Amino acid sequence: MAIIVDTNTRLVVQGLTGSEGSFHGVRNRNYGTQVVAGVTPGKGGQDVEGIPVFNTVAEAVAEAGANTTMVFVPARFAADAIYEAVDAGIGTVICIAEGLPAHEMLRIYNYIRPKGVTMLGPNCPGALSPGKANVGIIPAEIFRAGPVGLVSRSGTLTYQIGHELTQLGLGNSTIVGIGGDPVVGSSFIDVLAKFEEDAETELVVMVGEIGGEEEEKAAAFIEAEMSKPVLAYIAGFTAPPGKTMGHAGAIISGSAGTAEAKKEALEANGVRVGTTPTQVAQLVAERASVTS
Amino acid sequence: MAIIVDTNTRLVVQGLTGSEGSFHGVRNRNYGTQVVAGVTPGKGGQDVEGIPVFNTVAEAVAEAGANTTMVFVPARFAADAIYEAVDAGIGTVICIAEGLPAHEMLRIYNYIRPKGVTMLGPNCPGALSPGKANVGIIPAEIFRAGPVGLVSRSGTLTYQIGHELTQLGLGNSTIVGIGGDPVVGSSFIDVLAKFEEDAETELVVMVGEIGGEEEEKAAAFIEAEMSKPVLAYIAGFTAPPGKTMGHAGAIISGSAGTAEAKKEALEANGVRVGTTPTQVAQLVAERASVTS
Amino acid sequence: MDLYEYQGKELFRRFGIPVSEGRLATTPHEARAAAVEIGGPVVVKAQVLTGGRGKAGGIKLADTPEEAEQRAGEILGLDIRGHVVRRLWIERASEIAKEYYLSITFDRGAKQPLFMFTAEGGVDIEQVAEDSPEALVRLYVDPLEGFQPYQARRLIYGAGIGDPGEQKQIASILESLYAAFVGCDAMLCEINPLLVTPDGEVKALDSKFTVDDNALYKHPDIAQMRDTAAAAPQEVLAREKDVTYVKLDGSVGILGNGAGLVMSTLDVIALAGGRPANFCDLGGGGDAEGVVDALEVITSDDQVRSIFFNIFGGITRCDEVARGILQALGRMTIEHPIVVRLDGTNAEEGRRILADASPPNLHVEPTMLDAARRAVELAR
Amino acid sequence: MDLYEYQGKELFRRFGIPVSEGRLATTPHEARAAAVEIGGPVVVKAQVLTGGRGKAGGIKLADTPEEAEQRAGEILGLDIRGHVVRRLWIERASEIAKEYYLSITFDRGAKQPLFMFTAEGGVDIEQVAEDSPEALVRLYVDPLEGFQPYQARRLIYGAGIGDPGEQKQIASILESLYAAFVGCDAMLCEINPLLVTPDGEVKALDSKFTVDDNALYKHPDIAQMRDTAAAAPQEVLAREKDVTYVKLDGSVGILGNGAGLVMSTLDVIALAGGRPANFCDLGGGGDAEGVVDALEVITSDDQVRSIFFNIFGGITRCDEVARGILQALGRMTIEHPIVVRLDGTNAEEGRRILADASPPNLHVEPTMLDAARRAVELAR
Repeated sequence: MAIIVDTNTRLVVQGLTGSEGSFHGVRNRNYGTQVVAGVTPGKGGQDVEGIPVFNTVAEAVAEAGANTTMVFVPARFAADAIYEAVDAGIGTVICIAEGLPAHEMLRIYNYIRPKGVTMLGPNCPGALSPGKANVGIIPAEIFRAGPVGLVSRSGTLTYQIGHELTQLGLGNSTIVGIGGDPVVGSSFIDVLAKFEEDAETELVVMVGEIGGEEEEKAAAFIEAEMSKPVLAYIAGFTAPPGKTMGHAGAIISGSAGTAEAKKEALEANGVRVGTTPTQVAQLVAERASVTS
Repeated sequence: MAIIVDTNTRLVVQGLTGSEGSFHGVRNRNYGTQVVAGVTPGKGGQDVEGIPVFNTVAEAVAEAGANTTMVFVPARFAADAIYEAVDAGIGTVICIAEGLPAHEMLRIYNYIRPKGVTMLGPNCPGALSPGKANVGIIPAEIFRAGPVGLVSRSGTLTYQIGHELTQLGLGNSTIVGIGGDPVVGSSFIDVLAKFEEDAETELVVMVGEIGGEEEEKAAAFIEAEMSKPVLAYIAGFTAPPGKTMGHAGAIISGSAGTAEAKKEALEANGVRVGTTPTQVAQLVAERASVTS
Repeated sequence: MDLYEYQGKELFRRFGIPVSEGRLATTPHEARAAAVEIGGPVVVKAQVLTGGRGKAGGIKLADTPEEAEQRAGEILGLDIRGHVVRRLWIERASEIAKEYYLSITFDRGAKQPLFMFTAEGGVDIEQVAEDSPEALVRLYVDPLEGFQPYQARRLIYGAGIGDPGEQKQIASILESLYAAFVGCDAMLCEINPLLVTPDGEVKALDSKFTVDDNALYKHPDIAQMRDTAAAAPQEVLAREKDVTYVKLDGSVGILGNGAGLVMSTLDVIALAGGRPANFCDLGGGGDAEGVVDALEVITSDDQVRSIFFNIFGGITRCDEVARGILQALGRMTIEHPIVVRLDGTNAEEGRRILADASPPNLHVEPTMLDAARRAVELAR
Repeated sequence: MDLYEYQGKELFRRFGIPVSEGRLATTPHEARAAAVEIGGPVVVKAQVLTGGRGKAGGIKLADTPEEAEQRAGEILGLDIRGHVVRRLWIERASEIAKEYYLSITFDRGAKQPLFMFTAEGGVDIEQVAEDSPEALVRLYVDPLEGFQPYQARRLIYGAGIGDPGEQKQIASILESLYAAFVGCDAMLCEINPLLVTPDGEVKALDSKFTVDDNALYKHPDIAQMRDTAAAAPQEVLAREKDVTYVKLDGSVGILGNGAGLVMSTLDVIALAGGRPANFCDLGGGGDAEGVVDALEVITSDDQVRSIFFNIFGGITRCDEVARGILQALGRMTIEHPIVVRLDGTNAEEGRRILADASPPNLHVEPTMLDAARRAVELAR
């Protein structure tokens, strides 16, 4: 199974003809992902190393059977690209582009959510199901297949932890980067729920960081809804406290949003938290050996 | 059972303190409908013949358990009233108010549809389930309980047909007016589907009129999806052809929208069409005696 | 409310859609002056709220101001499908390289705005829709999402527009058209043809623009564009009195409550062998004022021989209508026989009130069919 | 991007939210002139991008222009939580009958804008939220539905505002505040206090206004409100160079790619017994230009003793970063020892490139922990 991307993924790359889009699009294809189309307005009819390019996502869906999109267009065109994909019937949106205006993303989120669309990003590294499909910029060569689900707000930190797991002989079902922008398409809880239902995932590592209250909410969700073990890493124990204006932020979350507060919330709900990437990998190794 | 309104209906009347709102609200209550609240901003704490009035629908839901609203406010405040009701968790909206700007209603429709809200109107007479509940302005005294579902775009024409049915000794499960404004919350198909699933309804009378293509679509739906017999009446055989500007309207529907065209579409799908209210009542009587 | 071409183009212009320069004229002299101001060849276009004016001789080219004056004289006063030409739009003549068709309207079934666009304009567009539906690109806009740039691309690539200059102009026109559609509470904005000039300029050569009557209160500037003189005198009176009225050609005046019931009443009158003189809907009102207003409108039509009052009470209460009828008859002199049928809310009381008063020319009938027959009889 | 009180109030004013008349002043003399222009008693308010200025002596009443000048002299140059006061807002003094609290912000969890409103303003609002949550009304707005009048009623009745005059003014302020929030791409608009004067006038006595940096390209007028002089010099340099940089107090300069990895690097440095000198994220870039820019920013901090390059390649390719480091070292003189750790995309090639060149002060370590220990060692 794996989650979000797998052998059934038929990917269209929005912005395939750009330098980053073509580099990663071809790299994803070479990994084994079915990259069936690219979309660049005005370049319909061309191809990128054999991947056909269309003017619109609707054509990519109709003619190439795309069901997933990777958005690689500049931030100020990304909202339009996402609406285009979703309105063309794409069910999974992976937005690598970063820095979308938050109000635009807010509207997108509220628009796509009732339609049942799965979205990662903006500002995410994508999703990799080792041996099945890689959609995004995750360096697949450092990961191997296995029973550990990995979900993270951070890109490079995810690679770091995946790398440590691999060195301990552990593999992943799917590595999911949910993205670092203020408003993203999926929360930790959304992805944890998918891992809970995924037969190939035996335990899950959640990689959080300071700010917001997603980790605290996830802690409660894990306690209430997850049967599979979850381990966590939180970055930012020594980060400077973010300056915030006004009182509204603090009132909303009712949480300090510090790494310490997140660690406490997770541990209070039975989730062990590692203090370095290396340590969390060791915790996973211990747990995995117990589980299997 | 019946559909849309029944003994589980707990009605809030938005605009209860207005002259029409209070007249019909009290009339609905006197019929036996559970009219649990009224809402008029600034009049919270008052009551109308014992029905408590709140400032907001949220209060009417929280304090009086309202689950259905009847909107009796002037057209230019109706959209706001509907958003208020839906956002407060009301699941059934019956909008008696007429003449909402079509763009406002279009936004409302697209907003409430994914939430699963049932809406009748704008510009509708409401819904009456004889012996159970009456929400709206339908004169209940001319209807009696029975197995005939009745759905109509027109108010007074519905009463006329219900009246004729009653005189032939036939009764209704529910009488539903979907409303006459250009954009309404429920189509014939939406209501037909509810009647199909309603155990108390044995056959259905659909009352259409010239314009649009709802009757033609309903004809196809009846043929494909309905196991219960449906009879129809169409008003407007001698009405002057509506003048239309441009070509867009005609292209969309691919239908002339005339009473004749609707009659043909219905009969082509096995639905008998009466030429006067009296005749359609007689057709129902024949059919009902066969059915029962 | 339908707008004249020139009014629609004025709204187009406000929202940034290119149109040709033009002037309004109501006399040949004004047409000449307009042509002088514009300079060069102009087109003299009849302003009527109906289609087919080209075939009816309502659009003519004029190379000189003198010619414009002469053409204006020919076109003013023309009867085009029952509409008498009283306004002309004098517009700078355009050279035509290509003609496209573009519209946005309500799809009442889908409950979303629908764009339709095709490069095969300039011909009978309904025929295009029927013969080569793939050439007519249809695109829905979710009103909550609003117009997004990709929608322009879907339409443009879908219609096979390949020229980058045209693509850019049309993308901008599409965005502006959606803004106009929403911003004016329009039910229809149609550009037929959307013109491409030989040097690649794209503009609206015609406009069909219909605004939602229910939203006119938000747009006083558009509301005052209404040409009250263009309607039948009874309809003008009806609008003044706020009565829903459409003139027909028969002799039985019809007054009912609710559009559906009134339409059904027309049908029943026809089945009874009569011909309705009008469609008149009292709506929710039924007080004396409303009845007087409606009767004034109906009886202003000389063809009316009898009047049929068909009321089924819901929100309208029959006792009120009965009182309204009696008060109306007290306040105005009606020679016509009036047949009344009352049912529904407070019907019994209404019938009793009428029976108690029983004015000489008033006939109360128990059913709609009986009443229709009686009204037809009395109109003979 | 955070705005000063006076800038936020300027935006409030544009959207129709009432604020008091005021003038900006940067010297005591300007403060005096402002007070003369305004007339009557004024309040002299320190403009700083932090809270707590009242307790810190940054807000003072002045009855006369002379007094305003004197107060301005006292406040200018004050250090309020690390922010030096260089701007003053001289505002007409208001009489205060009641103080409310009103804000709209992003609820990142719920993914909807959230209004918060309470009549219990003027005190510590976080305390109100904790002690009497029912007094703080929270209301989400669906961004597709947009602001509806009923939402104002929910907030107003919810907060127990009973006076019709206040209700009307606050309803209008709520609608304007939502328009400002959306129209300026704000992340936060806070009015604390929302003032009611003794004669019932409602207005914003303060403003906290934060605009989404990612949307500033749509708002050039707001973008130019940025006070570049207010930040630390390294941060100003970083902004010029488009480098994400936050100054800290340690001695190990940190350069990494990705905010999460950089944060983790700070933690690991701390665990290794060192203290990070900064947070610096290369982001997706790793070319020579980006590396040079980042190194310039980092080394402009005199406290830095060693530099830790922690790169995990994804979209960033390690060979490019390696080349960037070498080019950067060729183009600038760096005395500090540099510890490099490369992993991920093209890491082997990157390490090979560095090994081939092996500049004297460059230390390549295999793991993040090893590299952290080495960098801490070298900073001693």
